[in-house]
Amino acid sequence: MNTAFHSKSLHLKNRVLVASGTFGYGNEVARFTDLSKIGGIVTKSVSWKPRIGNAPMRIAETPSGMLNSIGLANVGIEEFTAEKLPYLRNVDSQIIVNIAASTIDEYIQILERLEDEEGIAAYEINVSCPNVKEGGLNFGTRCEMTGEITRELRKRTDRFLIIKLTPNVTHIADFAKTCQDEGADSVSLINTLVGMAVNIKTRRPVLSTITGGFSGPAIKPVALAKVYEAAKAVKIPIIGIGGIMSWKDAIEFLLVGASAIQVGTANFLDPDAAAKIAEGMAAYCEEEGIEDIQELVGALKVHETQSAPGFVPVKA
Amino acid sequence: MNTAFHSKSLHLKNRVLVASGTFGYGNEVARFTDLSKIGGIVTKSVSWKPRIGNAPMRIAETPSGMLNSIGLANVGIEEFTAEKLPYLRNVDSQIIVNIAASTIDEYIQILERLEDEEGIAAYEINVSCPNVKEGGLNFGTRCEMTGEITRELRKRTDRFLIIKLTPNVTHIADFAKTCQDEGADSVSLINTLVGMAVNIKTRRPVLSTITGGFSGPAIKPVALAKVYEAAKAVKIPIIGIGGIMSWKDAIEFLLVGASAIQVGTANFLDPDAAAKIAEGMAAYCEEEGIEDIQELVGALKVHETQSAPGFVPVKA
Amino acid sequence: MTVNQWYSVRSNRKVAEETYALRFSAPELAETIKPGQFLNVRVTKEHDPLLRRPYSISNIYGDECEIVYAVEGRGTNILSRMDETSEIGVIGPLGNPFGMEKDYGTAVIMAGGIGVAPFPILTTALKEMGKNTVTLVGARNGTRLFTDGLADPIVATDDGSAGYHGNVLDCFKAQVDLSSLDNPRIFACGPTPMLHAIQQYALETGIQCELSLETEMACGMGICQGCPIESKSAPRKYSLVCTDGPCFEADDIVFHQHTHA
Amino acid sequence: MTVNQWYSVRSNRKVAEETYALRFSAPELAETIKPGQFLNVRVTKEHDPLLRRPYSISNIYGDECEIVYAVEGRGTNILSRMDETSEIGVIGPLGNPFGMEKDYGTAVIMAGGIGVAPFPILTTALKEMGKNTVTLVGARNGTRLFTDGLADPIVATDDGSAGYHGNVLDCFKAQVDLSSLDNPRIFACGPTPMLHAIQQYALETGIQCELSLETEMACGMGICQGCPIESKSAPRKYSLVCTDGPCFEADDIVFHQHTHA
Ligand SMILES: Cc1cc2nc3c(=O)[nH]c(=O)nc-3n(C[C@H](O)[C@H](O)[C@H](O)COP(=O)(O)OP(=O)(O)OC[C@H]3O[C@@H](n4cnc5c(N)ncnc54)[C@H](O)[C@@H]3O)c2cc1C
Ligand SMILES: Cc1cc2nc3c(=O)[nH]c(=O)nc-3n(C[C@H](O)[C@H](O)[C@H](O)COP(=O)(O)OP(=O)(O)OC[C@H]3O[C@@H](n4cnc5c(N)ncnc54)[C@H](O)[C@@H]3O)c2cc1C
Ligand SMILES: Cc1cc2nc3c(=O)[nH]c(=O)nc-3n(C[C@H](O)[C@H](O)[C@H](O)COP(=O)(O)O)c2cc1C
Ligand SMILES: Cc1cc2nc3c(=O)[nH]c(=O)nc-3n(C[C@H](O)[C@H](O)[C@H](O)COP(=O)(O)O)c2cc1C
Ligand code: FES
Ligand code: FES
Repeated sequence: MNTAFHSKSLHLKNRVLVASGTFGYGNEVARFTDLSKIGGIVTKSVSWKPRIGNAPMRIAETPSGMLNSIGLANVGIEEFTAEKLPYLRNVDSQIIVNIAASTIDEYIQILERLEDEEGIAAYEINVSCPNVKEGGLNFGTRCEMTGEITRELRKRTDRFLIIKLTPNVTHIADFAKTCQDEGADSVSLINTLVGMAVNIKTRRPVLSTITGGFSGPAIKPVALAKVYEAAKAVKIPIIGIGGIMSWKDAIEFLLVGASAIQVGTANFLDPDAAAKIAEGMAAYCEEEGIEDIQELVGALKVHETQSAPGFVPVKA
Repeated sequence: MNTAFHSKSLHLKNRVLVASGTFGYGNEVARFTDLSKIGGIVTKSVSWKPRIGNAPMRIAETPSGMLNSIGLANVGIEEFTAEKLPYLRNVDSQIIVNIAASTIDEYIQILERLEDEEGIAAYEINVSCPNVKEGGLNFGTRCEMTGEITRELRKRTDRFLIIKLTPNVTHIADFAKTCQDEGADSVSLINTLVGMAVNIKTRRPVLSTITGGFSGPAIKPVALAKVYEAAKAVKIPIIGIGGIMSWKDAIEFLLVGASAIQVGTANFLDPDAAAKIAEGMAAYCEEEGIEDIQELVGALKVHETQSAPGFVPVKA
Repeated sequence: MTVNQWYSVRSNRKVAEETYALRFSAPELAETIKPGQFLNVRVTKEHDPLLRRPYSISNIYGDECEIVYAVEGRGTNILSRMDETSEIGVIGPLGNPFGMEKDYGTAVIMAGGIGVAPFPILTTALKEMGKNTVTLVGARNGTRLFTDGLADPIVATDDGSAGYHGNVLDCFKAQVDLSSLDNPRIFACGPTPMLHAIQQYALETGIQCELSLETEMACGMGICQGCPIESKSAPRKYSLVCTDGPCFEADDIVFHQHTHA
Repeated sequence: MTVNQWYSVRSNRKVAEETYALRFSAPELAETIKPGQFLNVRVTKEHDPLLRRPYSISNIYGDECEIVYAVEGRGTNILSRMDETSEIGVIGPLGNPFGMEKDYGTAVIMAGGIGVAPFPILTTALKEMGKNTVTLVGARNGTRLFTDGLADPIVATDDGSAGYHGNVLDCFKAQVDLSSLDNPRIFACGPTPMLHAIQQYALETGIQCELSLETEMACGMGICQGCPIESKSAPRKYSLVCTDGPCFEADDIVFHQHTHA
């Protein structure tokens, strides 16, 4: 029984990755889990310079979910390559470096710097960042800008290039399509939704940044709908993310069209979650007599009586 | 202590309404709650012709939320005016009729028919409907179309006109602004998010329509962020909706800028929820020595150290 | 009287494999609820699992109401861990009772699996009315059988580990002499495929038949429109299981293969 | 040894107003966990409330670990309803222990409210090390006081209903002769405004001082970056309370008025 993922230069032993920003650089949780059981580790977004991140409070709990405003706190590219990458290279899993930047030039600069480094299996590009040149407008909410980032980075690397899409757009399929057209090898989705929490005692927003990134099981229905929408629009493999807590959730994402999945918030509840999910998926395939887990990808059966309204909210 | 809402022709005894499609036509739950304690009752969307609604399954439970694909099942305008409106007129609460249609002409037709009827305090226009002329594209995801509906309906009524916005757009503030510019008296938000659920045993979508409308406490963080974004963009009163389960949730919506709120999914768990929320809000005002609940509207304190990133997801 | 409140659990015993009987004290409910009606139950005060779960009223013991449930998913798992320190939120009575007052001679009760739940209270009511009853109970196997409160149940199991080897309907056909029954009326509850088969049998033989249906429900009181069932008497194709049912005349219902999931 | 698993609750007693002590049996944890370290606890297997809650290890009784908690919100409400049929999910030990090995003479323990939690186990450890201790415990009022496992606690209450009328620091200043203490080191835990005041006192007087901090935490193990505290020793402004703390030298921490909420 085969659970591996192969696409171009990317080879994962299974379909489970850990999501950027939810697993540190691997070393923090090595005592809680067997890293070699995870298909791939996506690193915390790395920026050119170190970033201290946002002021507290950075975390708010919501019904079945959480908000974060970490603010891309990270060690910066130099310390990342000098101190984090060496540890990660020795882990028996694939390393996917997630890149964040506030100008297209900065994306390019980081990627080119990483091209010199060994042991990187893929890049994941976080486009949910404010574009300083456009007055803070989020790169990822504008198709042209997402396309431009993809095009510029594609020119500069032969490594596996994943664009991580934000769900905070009207038609995510358009973004997935644009990434495919501009040469991305894959798209991953969803990044966090925009959410907010209020403390009625202090009458202040809970988070220092007012709004924050919404993740966890609460958002799974949105993530499934977005992955389904994107999967119908593109041929490149999709990596599904959003609220995955169990192997069952992971199988749901495969069925709607994801070729692999990422585990995010679940790591906070159980640092062994990703390993358990990979095991659970394998056990499920064994039980169901599935020889290659690829059979499940996009295998959702849509009944004759079921229409396919795509992105149109089904209100009529 | 005053909890009433007054804006132009709309006068509500308190800030709590029940959301369209979650309270039937009032009569179904009269044995469970005192309807006179609710500021206003928004009716199930009414269309020109009766609609049988979607095939089963229409409901799926998700973490702290639910999906529905009711499909605007309703009795149609004739039966509504003949059989539902008379009951509602005798209820000691304000009646807001929610209108759904698949062409602009149909919106107009329904509104004009309702103009002949007494006892309607306001219209709420559900724009989260597929536009048949545009091949099923959702009216509410296109600013021009939302604006056109508003303009056409505004011309034809002096009654209080509320446009109910869908959250499935990149910048909801643009939509709120457009509605204000075209003469809407208020915007209500949010309608349901697009969500999906999968049954891994049958490998089918749970809902007959594949995707459905996502509601309940899970979506509250998104709803708060959208109301906050819209409130910064417009001066007309905003009606906040999404995941409100308790009076505390209601106060949160007031603080971020809603002048009134609607209770939706909570009615399914407790048909007395709206009445309890109205009571709880009043008790809170008493305790806090708030003389007019209007003081709370938009009273969110944003600390000096807190930036206001608006619609930009705070990822940096 | 209609209730919408939290009750302390009085007892919660395992009565068969994966099957529990839970009681709570609610005089106002015990007095008014009728066989075939149901309660919509909240199993937590948190937001997950969010929705209430519907359970038939199974029996009344003085002031106490009993529901009988099979452990299926998250809600019933939580219920099964409850003890006297736990509370459940109850709305009811909901739905329409069985048509006990209809014109018939013998009541034929057909229960499949946890479909047995509504029949103890119906059995008591029928006895009080002086009706004859024939009762058939089916289960996957003997360890899952629960027959308390039923009158002389004829038992069938899918694996033959107890009683007749086969399903309830086949058991009925094999073991009951239809012609000996005086103007029978079937009262059936169980999995949808079983109800579908019983419906077809009733239509073929012309026996009166009433089915107690299950669907997903969000509200249980007619305000969400989430529980449609195709019905011939419905003005617009669908009836609502919660308020038009859950008990329907068999000839009114239209089953589709794909709704059996 | 590091644990990440579910444990049955052994006991859960109310020890003061809105205050409970909960024990579970975990030999592997009882052996290794040190005073000042904490556990990250899941109170439900459902998705709401979602996040774990951090609790200091309060005491060890043979194989059993005890946490002491105040009922604050949803998580601690659920905890307070637990009995022997309940389970809690535990990750630990997390964070760094108190600096018991530092160079000092007398340990001055200052606990405010539920900040008393980590001190019974610290008291035992200090006793084993042969250290002198002075212990001050503050609470809103007498009914909320919990002093089990502490050595000769001096008590202060905000309303004067028991012991000194005022806060812990004022009580210390009023009732303890600082000059009589041999090279003291303060170990403080409690609400942030109290820790802020103690920090200022320590900086003014030059007394060694260690603060056990609380912040919101999503993971408790350094992977979410959700628990920053401004710290002078941090290379980039913020330290993480979960992995760099929760115990910090007082002079390392920068408090801001607005982080007191
Ligand atoms: C009128 C009526 C009476 C019922 N009476 C009983 C009874 O007496 N005893 C009993 O054990 N069961 C009864 N059921 C079915 C019972 O409601 C479900 O088995 C139970 O809710 C499963 O919940 P769960 O959380 O364990 O499973 P989950 O699968 O986790 O449930 C998730 C959701 O699906 C719904 N659901 C799942 N299965 C069903 C189903 N078969 N029918 C309806 N909704 C479902 C739940 O309400 C919930 O919203 C009845 C159903 C109806 C409609
Ligand atoms: C290292 C550490 C040790 C602690 N030790 C103890 C202890 O021994 N006994 C005890 O009673 N409390 C302790 N706390 C505080 C305790 O974690 C919170 O009081 C508790 O989680 C409140 O949860 P709740 O669900 O009841 O409240 P809610 O307000 O519903 O909590 C919601 C969220 O806020 C977080 N939260 C709320 N208040 C705090 C707070 N003051 N500090 C940190 N997180 C908070 C929770 O973790 C949760 O994520 C400690 C906190 C930390 C950081
Ligand atoms: C605390 C936290 C920090 C995150 N940081 C990043 C990040 O640095 N870069 C990024 O691309 N995504 C980041 N994310 C988003 C996650 O990778 C993931 O897309 C999202 O959380 C949805 O998945 P989940 O519901 O499984 O958590 C972060 C999420 C959380 C909760
Ligand atoms: C079962 C169901 C049916 C609904 N039907 C309608 C409808 O007919 N018209 C409409 O404008 N909104 C409809 N809504 C959306 C609600 O009015 C509300 O905007 C949404 O549910 C979010 O609020 P909540 O989280 O409090 O439920 C429906 C929602 C649900 C759950
Ligand atoms: S369950 Fe809501 S209408 Fe029937
Ligand atoms: S709580 Fe996650 S890093 Fe500290």
